[in-house]
Amino acid sequence: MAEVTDLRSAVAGLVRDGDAVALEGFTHLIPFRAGHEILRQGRRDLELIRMTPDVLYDQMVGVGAARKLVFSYGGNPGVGSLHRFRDAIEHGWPHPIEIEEHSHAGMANRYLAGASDLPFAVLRGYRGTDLEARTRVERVTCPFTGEVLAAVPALHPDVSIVHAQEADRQGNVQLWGIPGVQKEAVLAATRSLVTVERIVDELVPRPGGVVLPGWTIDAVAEAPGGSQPSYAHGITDRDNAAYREWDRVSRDRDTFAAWMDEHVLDASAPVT
Amino acid sequence: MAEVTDLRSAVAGLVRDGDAVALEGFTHLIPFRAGHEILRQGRRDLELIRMTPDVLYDQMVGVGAARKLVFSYGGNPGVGSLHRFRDAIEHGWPHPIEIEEHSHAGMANRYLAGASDLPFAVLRGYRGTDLEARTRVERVTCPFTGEVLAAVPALHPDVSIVHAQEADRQGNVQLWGIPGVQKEAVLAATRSLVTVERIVDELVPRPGGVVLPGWTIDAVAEAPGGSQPSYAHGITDRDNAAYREWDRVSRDRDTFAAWMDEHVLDASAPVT
Amino acid sequence: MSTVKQAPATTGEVQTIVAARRLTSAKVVFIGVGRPSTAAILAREVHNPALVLVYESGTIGAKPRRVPLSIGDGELAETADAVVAVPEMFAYWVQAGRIDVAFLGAAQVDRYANLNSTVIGEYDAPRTRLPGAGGAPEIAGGCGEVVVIVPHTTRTFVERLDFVTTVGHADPDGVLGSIPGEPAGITREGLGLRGRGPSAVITDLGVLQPDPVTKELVLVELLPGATVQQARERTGWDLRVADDPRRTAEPTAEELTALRELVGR
Amino acid sequence: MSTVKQAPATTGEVQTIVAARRLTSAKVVFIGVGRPSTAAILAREVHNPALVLVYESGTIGAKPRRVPLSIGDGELAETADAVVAVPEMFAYWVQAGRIDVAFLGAAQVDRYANLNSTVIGEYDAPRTRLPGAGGAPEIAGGCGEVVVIVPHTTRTFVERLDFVTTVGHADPDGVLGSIPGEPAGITREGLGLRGRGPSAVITDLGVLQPDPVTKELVLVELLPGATVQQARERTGWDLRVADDPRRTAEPTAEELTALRELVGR
Repeated sequence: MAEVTDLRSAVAGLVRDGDAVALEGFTHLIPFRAGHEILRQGRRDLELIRMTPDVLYDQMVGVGAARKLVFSYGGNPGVGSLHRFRDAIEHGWPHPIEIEEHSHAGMANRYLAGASDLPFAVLRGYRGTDLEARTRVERVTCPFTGEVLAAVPALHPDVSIVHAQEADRQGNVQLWGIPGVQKEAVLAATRSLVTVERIVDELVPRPGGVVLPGWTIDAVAEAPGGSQPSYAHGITDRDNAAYREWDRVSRDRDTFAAWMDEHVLDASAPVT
Repeated sequence: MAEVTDLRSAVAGLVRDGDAVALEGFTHLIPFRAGHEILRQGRRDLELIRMTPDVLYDQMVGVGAARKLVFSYGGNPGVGSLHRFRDAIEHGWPHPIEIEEHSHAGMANRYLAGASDLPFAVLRGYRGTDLEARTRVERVTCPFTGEVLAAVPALHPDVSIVHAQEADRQGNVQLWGIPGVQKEAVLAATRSLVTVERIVDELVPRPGGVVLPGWTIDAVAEAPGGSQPSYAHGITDRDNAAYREWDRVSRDRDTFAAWMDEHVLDASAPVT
Repeated sequence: MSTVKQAPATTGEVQTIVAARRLTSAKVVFIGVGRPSTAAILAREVHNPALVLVYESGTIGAKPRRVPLSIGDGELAETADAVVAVPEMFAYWVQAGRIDVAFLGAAQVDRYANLNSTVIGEYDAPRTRLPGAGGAPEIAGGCGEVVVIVPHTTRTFVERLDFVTTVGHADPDGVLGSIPGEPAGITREGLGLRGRGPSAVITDLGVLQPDPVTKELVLVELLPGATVQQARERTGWDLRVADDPRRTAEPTAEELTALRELVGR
Repeated sequence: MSTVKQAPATTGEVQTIVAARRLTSAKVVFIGVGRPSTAAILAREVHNPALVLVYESGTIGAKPRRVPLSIGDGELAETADAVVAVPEMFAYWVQAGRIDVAFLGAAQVDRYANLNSTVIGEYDAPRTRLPGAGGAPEIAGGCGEVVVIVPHTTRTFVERLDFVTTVGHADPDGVLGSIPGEPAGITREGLGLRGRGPSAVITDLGVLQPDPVTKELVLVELLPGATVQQARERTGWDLRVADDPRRTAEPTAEELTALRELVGR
């Protein structure tokens, strides 16, 4: 059963230097607050896994917390480049970073295989692309039709962290709106943390509600606004201005570093 | 976009002699009324696909409509044997029937592969059982770990038929409660029919609601009580007495035939 | 609790109560209909209120107040923490090893707790066609442990299964020769199965558990009134018996009352 | 509709309007952010109210009133007929071929409408690291047809892609030699891809379509004011041009008003 605790304790207990960490949320419910707590606790050498690195991983890569990035789309959605991500790959700043990239379909299937405890998943993809030689994909032959398909290896993060709208006091979690791959990320992981907008006495089933029983999660921590500048459907709105502003902040290394110090790393600062 | 029509026209337009037909519903929302309409229209030589044949397929097999049965559990849940199913397999009555059986996990994966338009699906199963030599399953080797797993071929019924609580006038369908494999069965099929308890002006999203957009379905037909003696969550109750009574009706060939004539095949009779 | 003197427990009631006791410290149990379902609901009411009941219909954390006739009764969905589709149930929950204990029945059991629920007689010319595999093979291959609940008769406890539907402990000593397509002496680990496999077979005479080393079933416990002699007579192989089989504790008044109330609802 | 005289359409507006017109008879369109999203929403408002918009965030049948900044904006989920998880989106909807038309962008396009959105320069020492594949490879391999929307520049229209992210019509004549690990002359069918592949590339100068036989892109339509000469100059290979390229119909007042209202919301 999930321990309902505070964010600092949860991160301290679950995330270690060198871990493969997945913070998921497909444009929606991105666990910014938990990611910032990982940075404040000084975690380093992380393998950061996420379909869409987004502004959060731009921040984590930019401060040098990542050894490796596993992803399928590294852009600032609707805005343009992730400048810290680019700087790390193009110029090795603040240090060189290993990358392993997939297509979205590949990553989604990797999480699915992980959640199913299968060693691999099958999809029709990759063939004919330069990705095939650059990433972890193999070909398998259908034993019934002879069709050649792609196989991708299961993802098993050491820790998966997602954000949701609600949990009850037993740590049962409900999220709704765009569900992304959060359920799969949690079920595929060795350890898991869910931050939530609020703790409630009882989860009332919602349309589109995805429930993660508390016994599938290690820790639940209350973090109101914890997915800002992303959003929590029905509770907070996406802060599109912050996504646009990030383009300016992140273009310059010094501006970035100062922003991170002020808004994220200074433990006394209010968390964005 | 689905045509919203009456059950007789829908079945006449979609189900042909010799078809592979899946009527799905995992204890819940079993499309009895549509199955009975298939029998009234005299369809024969069908390949009947269903994880849990249940009373409905006992009736369809018993009147001789099936050439073949593809299934994973042929029992009267909580009651005992399916006597018509047994009589067909044990004694070839009313005529010999071909069977192809799987485990539940195998059948669920076969529907999943069908809905995904993959030729096969992978699971950990079958190995060491006598099923492996008796059904369509092959072994595949994980290209990453070397683990040997089972592969099952995709299911692509000619027609899938399911029952749901509601559709709107555009043929968008919503069901809730135990979802079974209905969505996969519809998406895996070449043609599809959904019978519904009621047609509504607008679908209001429900907790646990599974929506099939109208453009994924060929026909929608109103059939109130259409899953009785199974049930439609929130609308009708499971008629447990009818399941128990079926044990008596179905034990004897003549009693069965008379019951079917009176309750199902006589077009003027009220449909059970 | 009733103060009226209770009628003594029937053998079936004791079997259910013994099964329920095995769930005292389990977290998540996977159940089918019939006695296993009754036992799990009873365990949740009497021994282990936090017990998570999972039915293969996709209801996770169901809290039934009555014994459902089918595994898909509406009350299971209404009271569940989560309800999932069947493909997800078998992939994310069973195969992924999230279930501690599964209760299974069978028509035949052999000395290594392999199970037949497919056919009596020849597959192509069956004497009795049974319902078939259902979820059993993958449940037994994915859950932490399996508890088999069957009547103790020579029809059930057979030397050689007519059909291997579900692998228990396979054929570790090669004495059965009945695991198809595999070398003699194959273990469940050798077949790639997960979990510990059958940890107990609960009958109306007693409880059998696999020898920790040889995996052969051993009679370790006798229900009230049952004898070793009866168990031997109703077993189709030379049954191993523990040196001093435990005697099952009599059902308590609380257990019996709760069971009778449950069944009567 | 406004009776005030409208400012003339910008080139970008015309490009969006041309893209929207391609959806006049489509049933289901798959879209990313930016111009493709604007074009699809415009098509639904002006040409094809029954058009089903599918975003890779899992929203099926979204009915946005504004142009979303991200493909996961809340309005998409609120107005959708169904919202599904990402694994299901790619398996049951994209891979299964339920989408008629997909709109895609790219950083580089070659003469067979293969696309690069991964890297400019060497993969291991990139001049410009681009976002990467996202959903594009499987979208292009699973949807009925693909419409590519890109600016017409020599940076975009290149002889040889720096990286093949997404296969369009592959290398059917073997002139590119750039489909990795495959024999020269490989077709998209030969690679096991489904759907017809790219049916059009819409630029700020015109529309290119694959030759029905050779699959090489041919300039078949010019936007208002654009010339064949401009298109040749801004294409990094010897561009094929139809004998008599069509002239794009000027945006109607209705189209332009609707587009400006949409973008202004």
